[in-house]
Amino acid sequence: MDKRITNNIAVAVLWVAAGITVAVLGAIIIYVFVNGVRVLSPAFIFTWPHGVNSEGGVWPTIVSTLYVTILSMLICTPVAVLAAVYLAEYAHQGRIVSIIRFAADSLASVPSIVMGLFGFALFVEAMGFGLSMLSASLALSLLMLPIVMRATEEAIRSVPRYIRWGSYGMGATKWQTVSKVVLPAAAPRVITGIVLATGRAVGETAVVFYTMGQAIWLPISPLESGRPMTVHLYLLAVEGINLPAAYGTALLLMLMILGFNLSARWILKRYRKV
Amino acid sequence: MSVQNPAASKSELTLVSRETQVKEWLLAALFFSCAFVAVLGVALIFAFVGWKAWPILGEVGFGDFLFGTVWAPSDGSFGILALIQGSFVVTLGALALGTPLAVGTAVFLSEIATPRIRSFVRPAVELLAGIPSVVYGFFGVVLLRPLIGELTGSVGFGPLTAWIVLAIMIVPTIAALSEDALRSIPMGIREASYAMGATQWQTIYKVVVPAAKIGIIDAIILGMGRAIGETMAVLMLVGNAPQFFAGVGEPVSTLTSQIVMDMGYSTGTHRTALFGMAAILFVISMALVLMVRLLSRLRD
Amino acid sequence: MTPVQATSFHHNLPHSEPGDVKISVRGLNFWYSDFNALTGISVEIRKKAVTAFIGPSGCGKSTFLRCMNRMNDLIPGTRVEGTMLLDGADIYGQGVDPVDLRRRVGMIFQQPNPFPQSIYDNVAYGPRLQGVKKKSDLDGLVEESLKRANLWKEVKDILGRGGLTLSGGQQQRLCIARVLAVEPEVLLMDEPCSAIDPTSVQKIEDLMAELKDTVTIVIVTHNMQQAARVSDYTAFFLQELAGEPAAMVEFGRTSDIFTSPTDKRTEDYITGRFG
Amino acid sequence: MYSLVAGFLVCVGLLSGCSSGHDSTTQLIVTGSTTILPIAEQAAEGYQKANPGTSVLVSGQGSSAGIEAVMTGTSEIGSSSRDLKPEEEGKGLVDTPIAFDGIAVIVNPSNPISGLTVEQLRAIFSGEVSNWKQLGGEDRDIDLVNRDEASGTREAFKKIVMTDDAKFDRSAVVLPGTGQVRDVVARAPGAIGYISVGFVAPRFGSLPVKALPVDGVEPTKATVTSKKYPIARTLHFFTKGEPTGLTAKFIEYVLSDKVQQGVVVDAGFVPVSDRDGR
Repeated sequence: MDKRITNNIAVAVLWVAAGITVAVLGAIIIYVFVNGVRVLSPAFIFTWPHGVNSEGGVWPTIVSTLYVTILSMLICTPVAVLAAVYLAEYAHQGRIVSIIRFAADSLASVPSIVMGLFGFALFVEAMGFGLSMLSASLALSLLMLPIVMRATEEAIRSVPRYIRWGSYGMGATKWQTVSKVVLPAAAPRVITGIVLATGRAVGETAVVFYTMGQAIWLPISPLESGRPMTVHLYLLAVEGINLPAAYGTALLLMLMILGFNLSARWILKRYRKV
Repeated sequence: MSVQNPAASKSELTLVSRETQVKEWLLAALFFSCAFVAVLGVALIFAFVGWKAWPILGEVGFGDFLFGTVWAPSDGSFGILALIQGSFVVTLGALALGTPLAVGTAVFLSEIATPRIRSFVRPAVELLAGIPSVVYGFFGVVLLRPLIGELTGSVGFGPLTAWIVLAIMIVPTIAALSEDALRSIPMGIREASYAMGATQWQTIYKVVVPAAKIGIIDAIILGMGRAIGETMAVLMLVGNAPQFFAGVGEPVSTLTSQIVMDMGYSTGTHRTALFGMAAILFVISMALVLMVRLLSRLRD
Repeated sequence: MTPVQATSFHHNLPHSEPGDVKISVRGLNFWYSDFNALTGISVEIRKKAVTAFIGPSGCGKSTFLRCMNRMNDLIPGTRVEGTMLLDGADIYGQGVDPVDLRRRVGMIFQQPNPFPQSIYDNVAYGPRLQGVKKKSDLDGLVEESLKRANLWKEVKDILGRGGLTLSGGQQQRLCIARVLAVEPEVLLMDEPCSAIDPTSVQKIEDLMAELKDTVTIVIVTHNMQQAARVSDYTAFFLQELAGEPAAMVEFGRTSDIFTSPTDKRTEDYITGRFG
Repeated sequence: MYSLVAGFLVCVGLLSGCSSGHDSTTQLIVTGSTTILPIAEQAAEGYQKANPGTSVLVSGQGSSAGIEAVMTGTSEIGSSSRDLKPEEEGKGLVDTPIAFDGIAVIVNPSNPISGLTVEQLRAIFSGEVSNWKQLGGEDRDIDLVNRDEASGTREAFKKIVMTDDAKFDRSAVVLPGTGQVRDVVARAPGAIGYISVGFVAPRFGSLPVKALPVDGVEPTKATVTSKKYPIARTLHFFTKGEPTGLTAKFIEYVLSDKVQQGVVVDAGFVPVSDRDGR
């Protein structure tokens, strides 16, 4: 066959592959959006579910999701950022560093059901935190740790060497240089990493299923149980008795994650302009 | 000058103070312990899941557990071979469906798309990688499952439905990572190929893709990790019958979905067995990470 | 294989008085891991003067400069032999705090490197590290340092703006102001003009002439005209073969080096035969 | 506001080292059956509204989990849609029946079959019969839809129908929710499943299903109440010992006419008062 014809066919196939990907994924979004937007209203967002079919709103599930997400972010961020500082600035390449990296990679790929059972065995049962925001946050922060760690390490490494020299060259200690120059300079990308990891925590189901429980409840103390949006959606979907609410919850979840993604992009873009 | 530099007038050099040494050492130790949390985390998962799963070796026995064909906890039968098979059937099918699409999309994005198209498609793909799996599962349950049920004249649960939904789920992951690998290939390699009269397609499949091969394989392995560990979407679609694969429309069960199905009421040996399944999943995911590491060593 | 000969001091270099010497180097060798980058360097840096290091690229002059405030400590695997005295005290002596040393021996780099912070915060960085907290003290230090760096007039109304919004030449002067704020005794400048436009180069050269009354300046430059214009003393570095250590070929008064070099290789370089 | 203070107190209490649990005078935990979940959640909502300052936390993890929770003391009330198993008896659990429920056998409306016997059901669900033709219907494979083992509905169905050591066919689809069983059967022409009588009504899904008479008896409120319908069960609240304090008050509330005739009836169950007061 003429090589030009082969080329045209192959390129066309690649167009089709990309087209299918975008179309299928677009279809899912549009399907959820069209079905979900009908039930989306302030009343749906801000009222409690009631009745045998979970009629009404999803307010406590939104609160539970935000609660557990913010708590896990607070637990995870300091540890992950300092760990990245160690890897990027303090560590000498060697066996220990490669063990840490392997552990971080492994942690990033632990199936969420395994993390759920682990959280159940350690935080809920052994440590006695019970099905609670705290147990769920601890398990989720382990899941977020490698993501934030990697984003922070890359951010730190992308700060030009000569900016560090500027600080060292006038008599700053390592920690002064890292804390006053390097981390502020890396901050936008670090924050982006945190926001993306947080988005992942919002969408997590299996982990929170076994660590937070599913009581419809507005959590106040970290030792209270609650029902996150993902678990609510799962229960609505398998019970199959109030599909409109399920669509609404799915749409809200997607909007939330879209929000996290867009704000991450916005932070990066804004920073690039400066 | 209103403020004098304390060191400015001294001719002797200042020695490192004990305080500074201790402070720097403590800081380094703090950072190291933070980094070590990752290792601790993995070790704890290993220890706790392993500790909860350990008795299965005594109560059921390694062989009967791993190679037993019947999963019927209420009858005291704890063989998970069918579940392992189910996990692999579901994962490999999803990979077979999703990989060509994902790699095609990645090649399109890095080699063919104009910057304008790319600037729109790439963020979309990344966004889709973040959609919660329970949403995909929900989508599968309400739309795809009835559709496939109608087409096959059956109930619509089974590997086929799970394959399609899982493939959709892993495409963004594989596509984004593969594109990164393709784009890291220097422009000069492509130009050299064009300069020798190669067409775009020849350049792609003879030069660019082989050069990015290991990166693409990494992406596929990570996609596989995601598929085999996927829980909620699979649970909602496979039908959860702990039997061996009997056809694309016949229900099967997987390690992940069976854990969720049984966890709520399991006690004793049954719960131990569920933790044993989690341990196996953990080992599989570690093995995949190890594979990626070995591959990257191969590349260097 | 001709190993570079040991440094030849210029015949008419005046005998130095101990009080005149700020930094004195004897028989310095430098290694990057196994690679011997510098060998047998001996030189005396005079107080309140500008000393220029010239030589082709890769000849180790920047490496040597970075030895003078132990910046090379930051690169793992580097090693120094020989003595380097600051006011008679061994910079590489046991237990010497390199951080404090760098306060006294400041450094300016080839690439202007303002921190991604405001102009004010850039200049106030050093004093803040040393514990100056009072706003009025900091204001005074910032103003004085910017004035010494001839930048005050240009930026006095935009102190809150990001340091990176300035032009390249202004950025370099901002970095100089930043270093001056900690009142270093010695200012090391590593090709400070190579990344900026010619009009800005003029300003920085003028600045050096003003600063040398209060600060000892050592400058690495590629540009021989610049060395001739700004410096009082000049040292010529050369690495004759790749893989061999570099050495200092000749050191003397700038006027002597440029008019009557004693070493053939210096003459070749100055007359443009290589490099 | 009260809950805020209560939450703060709980928090302080726990931080000061008292991690033994919650304050049982203001907080009550109900764990267990997903079948009872709608009743329990609704009742909790009403009770909290009527008694500000108290909280009733409800979660549905299956009847077995509920019974385990009340035995270990992590919950005050364990809700269960099955009776106690022999090994669970004699551990001090006190049973309060709160409603009755019939389990309807449902098929697709297009299925011409007009009724089944318990023996036929046993044959179908154990896989001995695999085509509707064998039961007098049209020539079509039977698609079995089963519930998960955590389900009290399955447990009750098993106890009543799968007697004589009959085992569920292991190739059946296993679904974790009532609604899904209903939806699947409503769409697949050859499917058969079982759900609570209360969920058969069309308002629980967009598509209709057909509930079959079993042994010639239609599953209705009347036949469940009169025990004529064979596949019926009792829904229970289990407590460790006689209920006291908040637990007793909540159970009393659940047994009140307001809940029995309101929530219980709305959820499609049969109030206990109907049978008692007959």
